[in-house]
Amino acid sequence: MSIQILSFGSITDITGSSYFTMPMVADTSLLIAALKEKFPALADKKFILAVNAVTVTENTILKTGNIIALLPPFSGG
Amino acid sequence: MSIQILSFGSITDITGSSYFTMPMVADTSLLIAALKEKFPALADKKFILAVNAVTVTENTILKTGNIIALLPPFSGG
Amino acid sequence: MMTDKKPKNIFTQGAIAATFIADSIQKHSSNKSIGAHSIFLGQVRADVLNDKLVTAIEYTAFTEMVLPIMHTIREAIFAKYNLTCMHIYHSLGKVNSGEICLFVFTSSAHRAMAIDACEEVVERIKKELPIWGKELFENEAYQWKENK
Amino acid sequence: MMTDKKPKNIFTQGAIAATFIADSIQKHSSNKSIGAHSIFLGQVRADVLNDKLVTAIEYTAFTEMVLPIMHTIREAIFAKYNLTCMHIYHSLGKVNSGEICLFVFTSSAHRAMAIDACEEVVERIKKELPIWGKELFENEAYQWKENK
Repeated sequence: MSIQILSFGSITDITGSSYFTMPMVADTSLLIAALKEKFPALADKKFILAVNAVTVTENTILKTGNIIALLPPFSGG
Repeated sequence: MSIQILSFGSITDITGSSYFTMPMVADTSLLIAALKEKFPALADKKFILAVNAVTVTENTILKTGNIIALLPPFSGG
Repeated sequence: MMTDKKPKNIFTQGAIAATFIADSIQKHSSNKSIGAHSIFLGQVRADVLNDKLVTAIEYTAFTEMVLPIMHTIREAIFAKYNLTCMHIYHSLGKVNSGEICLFVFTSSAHRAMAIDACEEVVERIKKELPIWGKELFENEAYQWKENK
Repeated sequence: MMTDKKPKNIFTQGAIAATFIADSIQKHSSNKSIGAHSIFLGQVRADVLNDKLVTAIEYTAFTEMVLPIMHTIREAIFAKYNLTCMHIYHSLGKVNSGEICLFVFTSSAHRAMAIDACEEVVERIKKELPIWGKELFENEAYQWKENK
């Protein structure tokens, strides 16, 4: 089982791709830890997570089919 | 000797003309009194005076050649 | 900071065309230090006053007094805000309902300056400039406009 | 009060043309209850960053997330301000320096509502929408933009 990840903005410079998969884990805290292990440069980056296009600020249980987005600070306008 | 008067906006409805003359008087208070005597409807109107295109808020001595403007509340924009 | 030393004319005969506004915006594309534009447009409303419909506003002004006051406002705004430029146009004569009678345009590197300056200029124009609007109804009748 | 129930698209490919802005203004002449328009335009600055000149910004967005958030902002603004209408356009892709990348347009009967709503929408767009700008330099190099 795997989980789909979208990355945006400066995060794509670190992940190398705007779409990839990671092995399924129980919650977003575990996912962040796994991402930082895979991409050490993420440790210095400021970013938030969205689960199915909705921002999550606390640790959140992951379900099959969830799409996770890695969002660096916004700079529109 | 006479003094030139310009009237604007709704004041012209009372004075009938946007330019006319009044007999010279010593100051703006006397001029306002003379205008209200000539045009009784001015008594109910809110307006300010400008002497040579500069607003005066206090009684002001009139000099030969002064042009007086009667300015009702502004409504530009 | 660009500021002029002699009073600029702000008056335009009749309505201000949308194409004129577009040209004015387009001209600023050559100034590459601008990051933000704030624009205010006044449009003549077809208000119903005592059952009568306003079809147009006819503007008159004491021009010789407006231009020095506008110059003072302009200097004060440039002193207070870090603007790249500011343009002001006000109609004289008849402007039909639905048409534009006031165009205020401020530009700056960052948004706060342009937005705050534009708002302040609009307030000062309405409060300080000796300009009068005569609301014309369908049938020859009229009423002198009063600013809120 | 006009408000839509389904999220509207706000994105436009590349720069926003001055003629598009003019058309948008012109269309409002038929709404004769409007007395005031407030417009904000974001323009790409040719900033110099570490001795390199920004020639363009390339915008990307998480569209599926932007549109519902923008819808929520729109509903909140219509609930808070008595607006006649509101239009928002944001560029995606490359916008050269000097070109327009954001167009926010609010209209109301009286000026305070249009002005305050426009300012609030601009702040919320910059803060809440998942959109990113990549500042492109003359030589292939780039830097990710950061909002102030």
